[in-house]
Amino acid sequence: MKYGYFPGCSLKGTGRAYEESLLPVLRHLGVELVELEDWNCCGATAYMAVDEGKACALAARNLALAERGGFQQLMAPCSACYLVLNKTQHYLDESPAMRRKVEGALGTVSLKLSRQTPVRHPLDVLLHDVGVEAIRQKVTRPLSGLRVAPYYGCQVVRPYATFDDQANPTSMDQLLKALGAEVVDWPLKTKCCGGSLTGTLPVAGLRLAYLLLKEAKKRGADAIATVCPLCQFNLDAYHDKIAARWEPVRLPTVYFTQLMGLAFGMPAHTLGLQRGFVPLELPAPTAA
Amino acid sequence: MKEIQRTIKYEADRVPGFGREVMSVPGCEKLKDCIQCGTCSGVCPLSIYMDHSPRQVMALVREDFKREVLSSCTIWLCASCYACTVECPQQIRITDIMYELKQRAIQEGFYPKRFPIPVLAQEFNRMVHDHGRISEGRLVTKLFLKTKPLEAAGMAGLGMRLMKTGRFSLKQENIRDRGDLARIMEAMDAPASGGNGKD
Amino acid sequence: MNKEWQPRLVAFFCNWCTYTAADLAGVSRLKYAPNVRVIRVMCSGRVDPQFILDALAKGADGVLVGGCHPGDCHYVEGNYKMLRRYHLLKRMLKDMGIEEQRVRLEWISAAEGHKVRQVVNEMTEQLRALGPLGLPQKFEEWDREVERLAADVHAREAADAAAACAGRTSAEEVTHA
Amino acid sequence: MANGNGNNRTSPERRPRIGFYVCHCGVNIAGTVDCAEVARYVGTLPGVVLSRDYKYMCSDPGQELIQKDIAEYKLERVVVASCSPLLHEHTFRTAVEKGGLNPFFFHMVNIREHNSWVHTDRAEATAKARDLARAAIERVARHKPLETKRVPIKPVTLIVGGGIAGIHAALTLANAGKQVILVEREPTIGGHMAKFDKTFPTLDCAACILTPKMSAVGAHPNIRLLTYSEVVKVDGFVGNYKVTIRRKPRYIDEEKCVGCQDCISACVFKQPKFTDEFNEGLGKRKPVYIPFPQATPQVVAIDSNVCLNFRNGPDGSRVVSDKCKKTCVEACGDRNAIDFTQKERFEEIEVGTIIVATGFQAFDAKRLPAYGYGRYPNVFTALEVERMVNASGPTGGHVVLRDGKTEPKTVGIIHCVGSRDKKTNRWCSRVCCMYSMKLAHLIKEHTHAEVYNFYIDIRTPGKGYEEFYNQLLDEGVHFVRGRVGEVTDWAITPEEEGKLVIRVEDTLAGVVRRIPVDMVVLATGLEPRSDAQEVRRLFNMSCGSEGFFLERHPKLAPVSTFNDGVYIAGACQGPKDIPDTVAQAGAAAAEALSLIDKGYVEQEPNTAFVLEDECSGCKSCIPLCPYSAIQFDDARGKAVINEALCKGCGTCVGSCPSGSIVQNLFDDEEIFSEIEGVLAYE
Repeated sequence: MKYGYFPGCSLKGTGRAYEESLLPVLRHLGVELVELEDWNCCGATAYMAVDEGKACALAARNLALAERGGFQQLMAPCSACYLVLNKTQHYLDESPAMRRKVEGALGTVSLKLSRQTPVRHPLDVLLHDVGVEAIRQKVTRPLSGLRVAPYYGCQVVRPYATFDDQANPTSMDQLLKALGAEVVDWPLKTKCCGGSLTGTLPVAGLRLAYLLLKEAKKRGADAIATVCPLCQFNLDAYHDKIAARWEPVRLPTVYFTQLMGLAFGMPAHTLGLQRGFVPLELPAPTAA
Repeated sequence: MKEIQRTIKYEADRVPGFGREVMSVPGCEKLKDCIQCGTCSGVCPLSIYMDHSPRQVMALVREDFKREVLSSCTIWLCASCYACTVECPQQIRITDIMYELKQRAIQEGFYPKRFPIPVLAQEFNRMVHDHGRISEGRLVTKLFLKTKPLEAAGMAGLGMRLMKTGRFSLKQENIRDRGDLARIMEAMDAPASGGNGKD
Repeated sequence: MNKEWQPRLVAFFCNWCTYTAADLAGVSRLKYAPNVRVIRVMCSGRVDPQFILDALAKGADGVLVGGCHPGDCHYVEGNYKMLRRYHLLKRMLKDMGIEEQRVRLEWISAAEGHKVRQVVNEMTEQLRALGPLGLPQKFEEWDREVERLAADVHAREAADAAAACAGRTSAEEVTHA
Repeated sequence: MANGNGNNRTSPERRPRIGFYVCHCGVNIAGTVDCAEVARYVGTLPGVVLSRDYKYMCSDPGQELIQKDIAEYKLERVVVASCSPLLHEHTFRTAVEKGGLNPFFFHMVNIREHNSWVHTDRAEATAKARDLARAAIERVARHKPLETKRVPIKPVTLIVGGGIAGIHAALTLANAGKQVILVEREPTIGGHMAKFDKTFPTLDCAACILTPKMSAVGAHPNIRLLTYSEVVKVDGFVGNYKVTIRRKPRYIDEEKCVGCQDCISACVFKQPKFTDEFNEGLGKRKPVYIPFPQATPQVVAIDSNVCLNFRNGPDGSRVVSDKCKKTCVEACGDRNAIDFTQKERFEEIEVGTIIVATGFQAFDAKRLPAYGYGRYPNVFTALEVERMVNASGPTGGHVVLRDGKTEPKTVGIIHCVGSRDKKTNRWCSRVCCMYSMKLAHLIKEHTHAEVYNFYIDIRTPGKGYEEFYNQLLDEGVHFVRGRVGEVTDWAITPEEEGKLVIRVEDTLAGVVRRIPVDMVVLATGLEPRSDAQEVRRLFNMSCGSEGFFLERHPKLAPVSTFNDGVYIAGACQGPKDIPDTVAQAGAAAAEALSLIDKGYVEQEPNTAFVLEDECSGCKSCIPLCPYSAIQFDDARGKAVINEALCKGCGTCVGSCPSGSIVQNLFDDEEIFSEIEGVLAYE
């Protein structure tokens, strides 16, 4: 299994731990990732707000690079990148005028968009290409006793539910169960983490992060598992501010790939776990 | 008691054609079908802070109250979670309409000067435009220096801790073919024969 | 008329589904291209391939056949019979060098007024892009050509006959000489 | 130009004298088509001796004009260009006949539905009208005299579906002395209405008004009631339908069972433990059961899926195992009504008319996960609550939470669940506003709870409906205008703990609210039954895009279908309340009655016949005929069409390799001339 890999800016910055855990875990499962050469920022939510044409062209360049690189599929682990790349394809399909313009612009640097390169999220690939069973077989250190609240956030399921149920996604639940963890059912799986508002408008943004953490804690979770660097950041980095404004709700938020790595027996520091502000504590292995 | 304000709208407060213009943008057409049920506001995680609920924004756009809409904080509070778009019974792409309104507000300078969200959007784009990638540390630092120089100090603690965990750097990331990217963007700026891409 | 050329579309609609759908399109005031001329039959199964060929031969640029959806035929399965014929006819038209888009079979139920509009508009545009089929003109041309050929052959035969006659005389003369 | 008769194949010896009329239809046609120009043009065509335009051809003076002209101008053929022949062909044929001509010396041109209403350019529409008229002139010149056939109508009506619509239609017909066969899928008639407690807006008890009608059906000498049965096949045409009915085994001899229910108490299952469909799963029943006390017929049924006397057969079906002690049989004693040997049976009946009244199904609330049905126990559907408020329901008339005992203190009723939503069903279900208010009233009456209604718009267009809304406002029921965003058990504030929280924009107050409640009621919409498409095919009807059965005309033929002799009534045609359903059922019965009392139907003489001299005896037409109307005469080596069986589709005509089959009204000559006519223009 070979995929083009579009890390996105966050996985090289605040979300480094995601990449640090994703790469070894996928390698361990026999999935080969080849980083897209000279990829650029997807545009995220900010670019759409200024100029949708340029936002499209920006994302389309990456799709064209994937095509030039001969990749049949592109993996985008960051939810924002995943959505933007998918959305761009939808947008170009729906608006022939925009497609003409974008193709023309790409043409000026000899890039072309002649086919659809499916953009996949790691959850999708792990569940549907690798399979839960294959993952279960790699588990050497089951996460028994760890109660995890799976948190999907917005953009992997909205507005395009391509690989999971929009209202009640379960792909991560299945993975976590395969790792031996206990899955906490909660109604906030797909609620918003505050996005970039945590930085720009903390009153509004941080409140959402606070409520998520509070509810997960209330439902007895030991940790929140996330699939998006921005969600991880918002739930991990602002504990001081949240405590100052509301109340302390300390709870570790980790990437699901970090949990996979741990269950596969990989050392915590190779999975970027030392980068989180709230450290994850695994329950002592029960004598069995 | 709060200060009283005139709330009546006169015909002169409208900018006739504004609604039609927005609704002619691809993806925004279905706004015409809005039945004002309020589902969008009901599912919006940020609606509780908005001066006009998303539903009201839809009504204001349709009735051409341009000034009211573009100066509303609602469009900037939208975090693009797409809950409204997914739940709307009329399948109106509310998130995309919010993007369209953000664009217009920026073009027409309709937001408060030090309001951080549009500044973030612009800084973000400038960085992508110049370097091809976002260096989150630099972006955030810039943003704070521009909008809330006083609070920037308050964020320093977070910055330090991020730096300690290796997640914060002021180093600028660059892509190799910056020239290519610039050329693509330039081509997008050029008025195409097929209109502005919004037809 | 020096007006721009307009494609001519002849349609055979079954009484129960597609003709009714076209009525519905009317009642709903849906607007579509005025290029279509509808001929009503009781069932699409009545449409003889000869009707289609005849329409093309008489100057239609395209022919549309509308019937009930599979399983919905008022007469149980007349539409299937038409479908079978349609496939055979398609093959034949291809051999004749007539573009595939010129003949089309569509299932349009009584509730699908909008589909009448969509199909007629689509087909009109396709025919416009293809340009005139112009079979009557071609027939005329072929007729003229055949006539010319015939005249030619006739002239040559006459000449040959004359020559033969002359030859025979000379030959006779030789033998007699 | 006009005379496209260069090809002599179809040219008749002598052109008959043709009269042409083009109708203005007020401005409906004349607004887009230059009628005077069409009349002028047609007047120049060969054979046309008279060409007129007239304001309203279908009016009495218009028809009289035709009659007068036939005499005065010695017309032999008539063409009218006006609306769709499906609307007025019969009118004009009658006029032509009254004028002394064979009614089939007439042809109609559709320049309204197919022209003036769908085009905007006057010149193009006029040109099209000219072409269509020219084709009709060409065609009518070749028309032959024909005679309509009269087919007697069997004076028996099949009614499919035993809800209030079917019941009312059956009684109307039976009381008029006509024979009715009423087929119902379930073990009892009554339908949805039997499940309701009260009916809006009068709040009279559903059972009190329905059950007398049910018993009347059961006892009526003119009604044959076939419950636990389904129509599986329909053959034939108006007046003479052959219908096959599948009678599912209920393992009870309906003649012998007296409805004493001794078998139910004697069943080896001491406690009821199987899902009770009639109570929306809120209650339990035994394998032998009667759906509800007033069920009609008063006969029990045995559910072979759960009865211990059955086991799974090799093909998955249930077969008798004889493993049970059969205490039921013992209890039945010498009445001997229980019969485990019953098998599925098929019965063929012959009827002249059919009324389809198969009703609706409630929207499945699980399709909207945001409202939490199936996830949060205290989210209920309206039908569940309907059963709860009913005194003979599973909770004895108590509105309680899923725990079976706690009364709710606050209740939120969410309107438009699965209605007015393009993601599910886009239509308004028409009854939910009213039944939600009825439930609000009943819940308040039973529990004194605070009741909130969450609505998009309140729709009360009915007699006494708006007054009922006002009554509810007086009673202090809350009305919040806003479509609910979500129902969640996620508590943010202390008062939300342990409750279900409804998040909604109160669009009139202009604020987003979170309202904690104990119970949520989902006012699920009405949708077509999941097998509506199969039923539609069975009866050769059409469905609208939403899946409800399509009426022939929304205003003027609301209970007729495109299949003559088949009528529709009730919610299978579209969402409607009880008064409208009953009115429609009456209308459908009246339509059937008028056909039966007329005694016959006239059949379009569009049958096919074989030209014996030209038939080569290839037999390729024989398997094509769906009605087996074509036989092969071995002696003469020719195909022969039985005219009585032919339905006039023309499939054999279109397929005959030697062109030796002719269809009346649609013969090759006529159609070729029409083709030539529409194309013969410069």
